Amino acid sequence: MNPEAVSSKKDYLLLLPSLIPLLIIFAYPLLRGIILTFQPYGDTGFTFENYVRFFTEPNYYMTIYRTLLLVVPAAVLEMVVAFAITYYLRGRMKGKGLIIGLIIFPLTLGSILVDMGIIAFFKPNGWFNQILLNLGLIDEPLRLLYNFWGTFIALFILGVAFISSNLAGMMDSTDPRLEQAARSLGASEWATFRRVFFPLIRSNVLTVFALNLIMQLGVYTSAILVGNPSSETRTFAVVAFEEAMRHFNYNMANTVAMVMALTQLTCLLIVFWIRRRGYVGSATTFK
Amino acid sequence: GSKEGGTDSSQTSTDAAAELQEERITITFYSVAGGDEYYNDILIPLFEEQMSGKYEVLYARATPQEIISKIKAQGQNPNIDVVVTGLDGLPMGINEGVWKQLIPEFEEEVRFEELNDIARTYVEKFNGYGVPVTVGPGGPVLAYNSDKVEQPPTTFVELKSWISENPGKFMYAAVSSSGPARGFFFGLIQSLGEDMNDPQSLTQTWEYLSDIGQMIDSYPSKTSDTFNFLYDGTVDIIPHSPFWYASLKAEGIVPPNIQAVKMEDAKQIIDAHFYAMVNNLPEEKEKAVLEFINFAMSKEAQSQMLSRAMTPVNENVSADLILPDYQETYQNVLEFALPDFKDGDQLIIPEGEWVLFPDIDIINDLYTQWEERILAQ
Amino acid sequence: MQTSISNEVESVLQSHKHKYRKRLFNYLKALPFWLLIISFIMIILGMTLSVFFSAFGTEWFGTFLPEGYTFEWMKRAWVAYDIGSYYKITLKIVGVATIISLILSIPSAYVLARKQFPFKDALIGFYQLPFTLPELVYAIPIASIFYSIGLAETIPGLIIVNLIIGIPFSVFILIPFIESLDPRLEWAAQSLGANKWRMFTRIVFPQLIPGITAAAINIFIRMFSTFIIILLISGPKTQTLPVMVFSVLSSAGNQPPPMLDALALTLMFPLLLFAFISLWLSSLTQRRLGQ
Amino acid sequence: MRQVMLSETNSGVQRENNSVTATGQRRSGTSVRLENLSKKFGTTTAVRQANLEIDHGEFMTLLGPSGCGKTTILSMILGILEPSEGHIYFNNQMIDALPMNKRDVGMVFQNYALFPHMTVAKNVGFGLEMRKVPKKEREKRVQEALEMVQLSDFADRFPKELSGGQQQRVALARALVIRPKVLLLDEPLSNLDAKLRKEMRIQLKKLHSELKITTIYVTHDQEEALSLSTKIAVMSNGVIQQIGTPQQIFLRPKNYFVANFIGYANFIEGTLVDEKGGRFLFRSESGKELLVQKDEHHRIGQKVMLTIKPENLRIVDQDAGESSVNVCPGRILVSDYVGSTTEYQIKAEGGDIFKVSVLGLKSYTPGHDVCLYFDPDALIIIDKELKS
Amino acid sequence: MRQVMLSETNSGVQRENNSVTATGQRRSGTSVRLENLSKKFGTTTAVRQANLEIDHGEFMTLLGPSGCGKTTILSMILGILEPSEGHIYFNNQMIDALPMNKRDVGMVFQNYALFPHMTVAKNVGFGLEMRKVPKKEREKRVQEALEMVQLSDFADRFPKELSGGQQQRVALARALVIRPKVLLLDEPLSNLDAKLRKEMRIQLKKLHSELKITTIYVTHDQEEALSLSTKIAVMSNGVIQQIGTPQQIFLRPKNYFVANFIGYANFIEGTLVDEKGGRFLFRSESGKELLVQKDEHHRIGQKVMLTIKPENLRIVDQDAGESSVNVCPGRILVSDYVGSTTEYQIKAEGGDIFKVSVLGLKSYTPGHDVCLYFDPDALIIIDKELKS
Ligand SMILES: Nc1ncnc2c1ncn2[C@@H]1O[C@H](COP(=O)(O)OP(=O)(O)OP(=O)(O)O)[C@@H](O)[C@H]1O
Ligand SMILES: Nc1ncnc2c1ncn2[C@@H]1O[C@H](COP(=O)(O)OP(=O)(O)OP(=O)(O)O)[C@@H](O)[C@H]1O
Ligand SMILES: NCCCCNCCCN
Ligand SMILES: [Mg+2]
Ligand SMILES: [Mg+2]
Repeated sequence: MNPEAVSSKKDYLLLLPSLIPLLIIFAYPLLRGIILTFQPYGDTGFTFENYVRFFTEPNYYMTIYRTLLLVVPAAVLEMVVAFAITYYLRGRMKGKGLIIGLIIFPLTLGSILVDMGIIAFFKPNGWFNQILLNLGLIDEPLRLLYNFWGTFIALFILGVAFISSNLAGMMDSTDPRLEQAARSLGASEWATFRRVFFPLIRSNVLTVFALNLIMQLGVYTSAILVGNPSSETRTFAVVAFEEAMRHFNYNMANTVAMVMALTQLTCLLIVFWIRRRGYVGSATTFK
Repeated sequence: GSKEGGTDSSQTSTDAAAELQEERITITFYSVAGGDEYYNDILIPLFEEQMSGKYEVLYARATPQEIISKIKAQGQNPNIDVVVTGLDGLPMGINEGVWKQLIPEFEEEVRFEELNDIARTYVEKFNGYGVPVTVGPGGPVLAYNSDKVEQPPTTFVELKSWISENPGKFMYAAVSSSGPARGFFFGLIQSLGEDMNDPQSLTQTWEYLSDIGQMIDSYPSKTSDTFNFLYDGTVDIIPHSPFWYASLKAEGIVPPNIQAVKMEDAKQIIDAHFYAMVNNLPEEKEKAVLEFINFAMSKEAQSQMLSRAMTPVNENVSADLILPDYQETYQNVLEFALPDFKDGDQLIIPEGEWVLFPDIDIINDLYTQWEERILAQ
Repeated sequence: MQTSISNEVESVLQSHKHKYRKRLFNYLKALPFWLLIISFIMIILGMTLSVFFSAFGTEWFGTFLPEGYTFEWMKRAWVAYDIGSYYKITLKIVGVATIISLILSIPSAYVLARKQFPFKDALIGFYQLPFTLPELVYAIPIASIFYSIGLAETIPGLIIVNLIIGIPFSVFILIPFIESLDPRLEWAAQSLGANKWRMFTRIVFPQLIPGITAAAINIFIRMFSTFIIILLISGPKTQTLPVMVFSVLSSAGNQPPPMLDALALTLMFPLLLFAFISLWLSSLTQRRLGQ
Repeated sequence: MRQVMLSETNSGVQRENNSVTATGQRRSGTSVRLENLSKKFGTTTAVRQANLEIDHGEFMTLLGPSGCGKTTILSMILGILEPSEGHIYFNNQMIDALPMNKRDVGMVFQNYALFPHMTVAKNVGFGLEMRKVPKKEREKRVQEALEMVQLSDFADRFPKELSGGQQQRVALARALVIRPKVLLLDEPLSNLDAKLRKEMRIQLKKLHSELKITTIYVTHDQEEALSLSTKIAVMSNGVIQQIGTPQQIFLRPKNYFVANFIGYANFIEGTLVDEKGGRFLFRSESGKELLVQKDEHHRIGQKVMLTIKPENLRIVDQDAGESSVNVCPGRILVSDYVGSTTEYQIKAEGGDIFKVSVLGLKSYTPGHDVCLYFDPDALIIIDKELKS
Repeated sequence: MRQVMLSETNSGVQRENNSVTATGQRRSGTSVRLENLSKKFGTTTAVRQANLEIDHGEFMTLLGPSGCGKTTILSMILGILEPSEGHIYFNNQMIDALPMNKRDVGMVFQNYALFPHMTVAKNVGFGLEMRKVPKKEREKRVQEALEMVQLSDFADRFPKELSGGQQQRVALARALVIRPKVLLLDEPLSNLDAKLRKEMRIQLKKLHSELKITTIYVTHDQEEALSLSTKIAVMSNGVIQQIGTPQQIFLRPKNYFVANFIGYANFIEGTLVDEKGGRFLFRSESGKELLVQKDEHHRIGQKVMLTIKPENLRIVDQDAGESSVNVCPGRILVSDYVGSTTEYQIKAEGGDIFKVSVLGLKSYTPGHDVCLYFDPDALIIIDKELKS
């Protein structure tokens, strides 16, 4: 039995404490920002000129492709790795806290420090290359900085940390008896995982995935500091910042940001569409 | 306005001083050009002391773009009073209308008379919107690893052939975000005989850069990364700027095997800092800012810059005026300054060996072209 | 008799062999996971230590380890940039904003997780705009509003502006955690006389501690590193540490790189401290709750 | 043994503590009334037009097969589910809009719903805490409640460290300790062994007669229903079939469904053909004639069904000298020893198969010829409808 | 009725389908052996040194009060819990190291553990899918299994859309459909009503006699235990007290605990003083003398306890002409009608209170003077220990 609880309209008042501040300090300014995208540079009036420019000039529209090419594979890989790690670490285990702590540690560094660390660690003469060279795995240093891979690594490290910080708790939220039941019915570990464990946490996993993905679509710092912001890592945010900060063209900057928001929304909708096609709900036994 | 006018606060009793403490005037001072080691560490304490606590200077930093956005956001009640900015922020702010024109209106307060020649050129170039604080050579200079490079190239031609013999061993940072890279870039334009003020004409420059680009692994966005790569042996030659090099050497944080040479076939591109006053300040604030600039432009205050390897613009500065606390650093700076940039106990800009930066629009155009033609490859 | 004994022995031996084989098999299965975990941690440690060594090393040029170690850079950075006072003000702003954000967002997350209503997805979409859109889009309008109503450059103003990040982010993180709680326990609590508030504090909240911890850590970190908007509405006295540090780093001139590394490292400590305290508190309560 | 006779008038059933009459008014307790209550889940109708009055201090049992809607009714009373139709009244006040925690209804959930993050003592004390009972008293009452369910030693355990039955007892203690105005119990003893269940039952009975809490009880155990309830409602497929005292239900089931559900395993279809000595004469379709107690709901000429419980059908030896009225020869087909009784299937003359249950062990073997005696007082006339 | 006599030799209990002897070897099925099996949770010992042999195709029931360790034993056999000590053998092969899914053990969990994200049909078909049974056959078998538990119409529902009893039946179908070598059932029928439970029992019985799956069954229902099991193990506090056929357990409980647990409510302490007519003469502490059936485990002079079930104690009228052997006068204290029987408490001469259970309705009222007849064949001698 899982009846939908008797709902009282009053419960919706609980949305207000968070909605009201957001409407005042976010939605209203945002609206002003959106209006800017329909105004010509430094002028008033109404125009689609900014959007037309975005979708006709490669400097702008290529950002969609470049950002997605960089972020989507990274986000998928991050999910796989973070999932594998937290899945393996679920349950009670000695030293688990420490390991999880270390894995989500980059989150506490923030992207600037992570970028500094990446430069120091992955630079041609850094430890990473020195170790691989000494092990004889490579003949010359790998070029991992100031290009696609630099930003990819930064996204990867922060993404794995972020996803892990969210998954760590969720991994323990399923009722172990469900897995035991599956095993007793003859399911191998893999089948148990695929047919029982994963479907149960799938909806949460997808939520976290969506969250991480849309956040990383806004990658800026790492695209500048360890990427190549002129080509491979020329993401939405790079162009938006450039418009605002170099050309003081807030109209175009906001237009780029709006397109980015639409891209994020599209990704979100896709993920949520996938999510809704599976089981969403409590991972405990119903009795 | 104050009724007493010229009352000297230093003569008041301790009680009165305590009272004055209450009504101290705050000057909010932002640097968007770096230079903490001078503005924050030397100038501000000196000023506050000289004024016997009449003023309190709040110091903070930002990038030019940020500060201009901030000033614009503040609208009619600015909380920022004076800004020290580089060659990018000054024209930007002029375009955005955030600075107040200081010269000729306040010629006297800002000691226009005491400025040297280069500084005066800049005053002219920017219609007196900013008061030059320091002007100095910005390169081209090469720093190299003397263990690896016996004969450092001193011309761009030599450099190119060295690079092709040593692929991957030369590096410069993104020109849009690095001073030494700019020195290198504008030096190159000169050496090839092209006109840096005509951004559409630089065919040879782009050719040169894209040729050596084949042998350059990456373009860091931060200058300090190129320094580190030089120090740790990843690369052997990078562009530098003469006094920055000297001050780093003076700090003792550059390994001894790193040396520098001046590029001979280009003039030094002149970098500068300016004091800029924010528009629409209340009268009282405006007065305070002018008093601050007035002090900052004095030969006493300007002389201290030498110890930070910055070249002052006040013609009357002298090494003798450097306070004892900073004498030792100054000696270190002198020791490591390249021969072309010192004369006895003075830091100098080689006579006639300098050129000014182009206008901001041209610069932006060049940066964009560099990014599209070189970085994006 | 003898055969039965030897059978016994054999079967015991057999089972030991099985046990070892099983154990070996388990180790083999675990190997890829451990490789993954260890590589990832090695990278993180490597990155961190690289920065650490450069901040605490006397000279470190191309060798595997620095020549020696010193606190000099850290001390210099600490004094030169008055880190202590920035710590205080930053922790005040971000700490208070974290708590307020959680308080304001937990009820909403609860409604969003438990109730079905029209346009729910759209509302969730709205909630996630602030932390995904570039700050730039709304930062400048917000700054002008804050300046015009006098909230800019004040502590309350900075706290309020942080809520833009804190509220939506914690709502978003909390939703899946709440969804996976068993609603029947909430009914049980209410039938036992708990009003909504007590049902929430006594039943939902304790079970939600892992989620709240995750949210707290995440929003603290995110607010701590919020840059553009804070910069635009902060004054020299009411700046947060990261704004100051990033400004220094991005306008770096003659400061020695190790000192800048040391300066950057100061950003790490409050976050680390907060993360560890949160995790510790969470595991403490978890243990007390017997989970 | 021969004196054990079935007659309704004489069956002045003795109950230890529970002398509340079905309609008796009491000071304490709340009356509950369901009015046309329905609940649909999508296309399934879990409860259909239920009307039920539960008086102050009454102990009402919902009986019915799995999935008939018992839990659904409790959930609506508790306030978890919103009725699709109809209303619920406490003391004649409609409570549709009353929030759950204001209803003062205690419930033992079928799945226990123990708080996983609280110890047993904390779980049990939760309701008291909500009622702001002072700590001292709370501890005392928790202690008492735990003693009642025999779990005093488990006060500091967490639910997941308990066995299924122990969890169930904690759930019971948690609901009882708050002494709510209305108590809902959904199979609260289903996971306990016979002995413990009996003890719990006695405790429940004692508590109920002391506190007169209006109680609605779901069980699948007839013995429980009989020994505890003041009234029983039998449900089938979401519809309430019959409401009455245990005696009424067990002695006078209204229709086939109720009779069958509560254990009347033998059914004979036929007609009431005559009246004889104050009794009806019934003729089955196969022509057998039986005398049966008269009742006011049926009349001569009506097509009806007779039913009798296996334990009321008596086996008499063929050669026994009993009067041949209501006696019918037959042969043992199957005999099955279950616990304290033996169950036989006996094929009677005419081909009907009857189930007979005899207390104790020994018995007849299959093939044995016997006679069946249909005690007229134990034969019940029921309506024909609802034989599906 | 008078012919119903209790004598072990004569109680050739008839069982319908289940003629497997306790030790009978079968082709199919797996034997299970527990050897010194213990399980500790921290300081609690849930199972202590259990030794149990369950033969091929046997139907073993674990009986015992709530929390005695039944689920823990099943969990260890299933492989969820690792024994703290001891070993488990399937067909004499130690399986300690065998992974759960290789054990081919089906289990109905006490809390069902249905997969919330799968429909009923998917839940039931899961095990078959894991065994790579072709789709066609799988669907057929799922359909059959659902019919067996009477849930064919619910194939496409999700667990949360089912009632408690329906969920339990799904769990049962899910475990049965894979026809495992060993079947573990943890109170699989506890939430079903009497009728349905009986039907399910018949299905289980049929399935077991067809497939000869070795089954370990936990129930709190004696009737179930009796009608299904070929062997019963009675547990208390983690310790197995007695193992035997249902008849052995119910007719010859070994000690106080077992007797008490399975419903021998009357106990008399005393000594075997003599032998008389092939029977022991027993003298109780209050001096009452009773004849009791002789058994080989006890000898004259021994201090023992006698026990008799309430339904085997017979009430005879004081004026009845029965021989006064084993008859004792008393007075009705309490009479309680529970379902098909009436339970009396009778104070006998000497002060002992006896519980008597009489089938059917009517009865004696409290205060009535009666005589109790202790049938020598129904009196059981048990060991004195373990009366706690
Ligand atoms: N995880 C655990 N930690 C501590 N004690 C436990 C744990 N699991 C079970 N126990 C204890 O072990 C004993 C045996 O538990 P088990 O579940 O086997 O009982 P059971 O015989 O199945 O009882 P029931 O009929 O009530 O289900 C119980 O007293 C229980 O409290
Ligand atoms: N959420 C739901 N969605 C659809 N059908 C439901 C839902 N909950 C219950 N039902 C159906 O409603 C009917 C009544 O369910 P309810 O739980 O009230 O039965 P019950 O009488 O308590 O049975 P049991 O004795 O087996 O617990 C069942 O047929 C069940 O399948
Ligand atoms: N969280 C984003 C921090 C962005 C820092 N940007 C620094 C830009 C300096 N101009
Ligand atoms: Mg139910
Ligand atoms: Mg159990």
